[in-house]
Amino acid sequence: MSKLFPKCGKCKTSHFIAFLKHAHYVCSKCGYHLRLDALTRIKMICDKKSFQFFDENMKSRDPLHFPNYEDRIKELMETTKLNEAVVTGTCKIKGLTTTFGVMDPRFMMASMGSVVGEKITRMLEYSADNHLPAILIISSGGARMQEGIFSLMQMAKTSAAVKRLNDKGLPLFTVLTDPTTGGVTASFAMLGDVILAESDALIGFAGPRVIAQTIGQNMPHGFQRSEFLLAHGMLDMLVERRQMRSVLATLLKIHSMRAYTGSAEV
Amino acid sequence: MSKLFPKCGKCKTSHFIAFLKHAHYVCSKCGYHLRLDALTRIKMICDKKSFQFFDENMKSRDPLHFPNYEDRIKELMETTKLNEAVVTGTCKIKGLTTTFGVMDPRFMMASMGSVVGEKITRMLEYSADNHLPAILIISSGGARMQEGIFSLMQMAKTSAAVKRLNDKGLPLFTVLTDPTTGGVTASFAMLGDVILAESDALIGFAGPRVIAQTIGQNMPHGFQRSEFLLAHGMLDMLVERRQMRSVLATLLKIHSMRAYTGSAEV
Amino acid sequence: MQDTKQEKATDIVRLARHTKRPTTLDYIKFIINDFLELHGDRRYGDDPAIVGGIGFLKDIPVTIIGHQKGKNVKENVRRNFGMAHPEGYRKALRLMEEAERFGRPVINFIDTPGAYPGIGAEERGQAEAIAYNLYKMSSLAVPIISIITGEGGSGGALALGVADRVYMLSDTIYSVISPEGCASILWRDSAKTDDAAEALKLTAKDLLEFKIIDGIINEPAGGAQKDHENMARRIKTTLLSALSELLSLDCRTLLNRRYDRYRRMGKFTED
Amino acid sequence: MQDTKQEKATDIVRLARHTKRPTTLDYIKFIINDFLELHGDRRYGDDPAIVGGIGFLKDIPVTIIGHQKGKNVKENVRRNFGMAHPEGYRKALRLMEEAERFGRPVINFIDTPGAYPGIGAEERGQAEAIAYNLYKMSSLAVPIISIITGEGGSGGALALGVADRVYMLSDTIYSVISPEGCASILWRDSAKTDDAAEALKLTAKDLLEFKIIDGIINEPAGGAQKDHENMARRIKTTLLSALSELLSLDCRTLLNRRYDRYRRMGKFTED
Repeated sequence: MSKLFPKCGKCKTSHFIAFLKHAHYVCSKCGYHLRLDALTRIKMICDKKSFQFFDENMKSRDPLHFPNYEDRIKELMETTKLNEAVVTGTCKIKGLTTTFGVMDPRFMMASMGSVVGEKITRMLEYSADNHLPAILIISSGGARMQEGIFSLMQMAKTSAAVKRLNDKGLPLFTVLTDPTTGGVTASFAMLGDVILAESDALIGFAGPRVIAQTIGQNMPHGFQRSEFLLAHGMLDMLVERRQMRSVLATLLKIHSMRAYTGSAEV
Repeated sequence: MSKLFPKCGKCKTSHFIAFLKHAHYVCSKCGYHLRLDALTRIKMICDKKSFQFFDENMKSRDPLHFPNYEDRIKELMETTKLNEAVVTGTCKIKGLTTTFGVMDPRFMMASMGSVVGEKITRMLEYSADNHLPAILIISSGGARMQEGIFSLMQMAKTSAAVKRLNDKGLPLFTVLTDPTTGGVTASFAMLGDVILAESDALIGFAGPRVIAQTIGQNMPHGFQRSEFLLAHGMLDMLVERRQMRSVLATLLKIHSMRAYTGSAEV
Repeated sequence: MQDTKQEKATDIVRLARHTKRPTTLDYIKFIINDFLELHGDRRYGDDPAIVGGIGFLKDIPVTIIGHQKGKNVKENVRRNFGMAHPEGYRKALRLMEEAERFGRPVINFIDTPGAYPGIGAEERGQAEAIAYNLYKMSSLAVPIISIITGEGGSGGALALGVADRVYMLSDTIYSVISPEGCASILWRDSAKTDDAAEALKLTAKDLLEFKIIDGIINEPAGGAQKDHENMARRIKTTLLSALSELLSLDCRTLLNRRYDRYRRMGKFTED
Repeated sequence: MQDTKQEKATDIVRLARHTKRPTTLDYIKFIINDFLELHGDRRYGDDPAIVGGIGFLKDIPVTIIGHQKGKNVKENVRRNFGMAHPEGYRKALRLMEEAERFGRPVINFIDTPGAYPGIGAEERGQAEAIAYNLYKMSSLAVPIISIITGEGGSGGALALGVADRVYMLSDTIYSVISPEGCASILWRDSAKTDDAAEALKLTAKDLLEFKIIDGIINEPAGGAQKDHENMARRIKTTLLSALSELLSLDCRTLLNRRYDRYRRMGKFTED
């Protein structure tokens, strides 16, 4: 991919990087929302210099000694300058403090292994302990099969952490971007109190190829895309990328106070 | 209807009353479960002489001065020897104590006015106060329009009473019989912790005629019948009439103790 | 309703159904700041016949939900004339449970001919959806205020109507069955619709007298459809005044009063 | 598993999928008295791929739920080979929430290739259904015990597998992906299925070593399929012993331990 003229991931049109950046990395030709690395997301959403990183040094341990896994991780650490597929921390958005996590699709399609699960869990626990809301910008190919059962268990671990956050009366907002699939969709992604999505993102449990193989027929038009999920009741809102910061700020603001405190529940 | 040779409500075959009684009023020809009056139900399910009546003297007051309503009620009180469309009380089933209510379809198709709502609410409150489970044998044409808005409000009143019962850790078991429709289905009938039904009973919210008028087409085969509702996830079990007493006794037995009491919730 | 003349029930039925009346989204536009519409029941679908979302009423974060009719035929087809399917009630309940979790009061606008009587609605448990809303709303641990802004049609209205305060606009109706349905079932004669409207006692005045509702919000001269903004302002005033009372109640008191509110409804004798 | 020889992962995969293994309903027949099967999610359907109900384990009232495979092709088609749709997971959760309300411990039998990957399943929220089960089960206020009785396939298995104790029968597997799927995705070569089975570390022995499960229930000679009743008896013994511990815990301890059970799973460094 040319760094100066990156291609749209859908229609393959090349765009001058400065224009693309101005357009929030949305293709002016086909409207496709280009996949973004974690730091770009942070820049687009968080208040300047407000981001404080958590657990930057946490790394995978290849618990199964899975063929080629260790090498692949090392390689990705070099190319992405990240240690794993999720960046977590705290930040402010229009002055409102929140914990904030972003998955980075360059890192093994941001599949969830032990590190992704642990970092997200710690972030949610930090929110619960410090009375903060939580935001997760999600993209993921699902579970990281190279970590086998440890990967699967991250689904239970992160879901339990969302429950504990909610039980303290605090919200999780999730933003689903292209692609959000597998074990990540089937855990924290679908557990947002409010679930936002970018348009035309692939969102689902099973991958389209697997489904096609199973049922032996083609998918209906728009199947597993954001608009389809919205129509089927799975999403709260589609949000344009350039509105994302502003919508998240409004969500934080609305959830920043409890109007009714008479409840003995919390 | 001949008292000695009553007709099946579906296939119209006449049966000798003694045989029919022996067959639990199930047509030997077509399997239809004949509609039963409240006292027959009590005899079929409750331990002999265990039934203690609640609120036998409660009567309607015609709050809207609705045309012909008062006369109709008087007439029905004479023919049915009941004061209203539901009989409530306590009883034992195989030795286990429960509150127990039965609707009587002879009384204005057991539609729910103020008395039906009040008697059922009192029965549920009695259960909650005395730590008893509750059973309701239901048949009903729905709301009693002659009582207008008072009829509608019985839905809210009874549903709230089920909630209070449940909040005390006590169950409601409902048995849906032919027909169970309208505002009764859309309140306590569908709120059973376990919902049983007799086979081939009409169960639904809107009446089939209303639906046919609205959509201008015929109903699919078996639409709104027990088997259809079971397949659509709305019922726990179909129970043969002659098994009903035994199944209810088992439900009471299983719910008669809390195996786990570590919960701070209750 | 003009107090100077005694309108007939059948006229009020007509006014309550006036196609130019403000809809839920109209009211939201006037009275809620920072509104975000939220969609879906997270189970099956997003029912356009019910809308809901969050925002600020003055400076109070609220969840606001309502039946949504269309402004024209096309939109009405999409909105199914405000007749919800089970997924509509389940969306409403989902939003109310979110409201409970975050201590937001709930405001419901009711304007529906009734729950949709169709095959899919029955298949997916129309009765269960309504019943479960009544059950859950009876103890939802935040204040709930419901306002009938047009037609309050039967169980489909009540499914948004279990509340701490229920108000009706002056030219609206709230009834266990439509006058047409009543005439057709009881007298098998649709010509008797006017009689049924009268007999059912379904006007705001009737229901206030019966103590089923807590107050009537008067419509501006000529009806709500003549001045949406003015009507919205009157609603906002009522909401703020009711909320200032309700928000000060502790939870047990709130829920006991809500229970008692419905507990006492019904007329019978015990001699 | 015979401890005397070291079986290959791929052999255990084959045994775990043996068509004559006892199913959930077989086990229930042997270990539960007064069993009543309960149906439906009360929202959309009754999924035959998951069964559930109530009854007595010895003298303890329990809720028992499990994937259900068929005994022959016809029944397997009806049961969808134990691959549940969202309504299956929602039925399971409904029954678990009932169990919580009435203080009944929950026993789950897991035997599924995975959640069904189909159009309807996606449309009705397969991901949401699984996620919501994980979320709710993590704090369900009664003891939960899960037993893998055959195939523990990915999220579709885990959706019944968040528990206070998790056991595997000796010839069963539990994995994030099937060996076939792994070989096909990773190496685009289904001939490498055996390698994938080995690499995934999916046997009971592996998982016990990883401390993902709490114990292995040995199968009778020749495997569970050889003697259903014997296998059922072994399971019953394990359940009774686990329950006698769990039932004595207060709720806070129970739930904190359950949280910690999953909290500590994962391997990473922080240098």
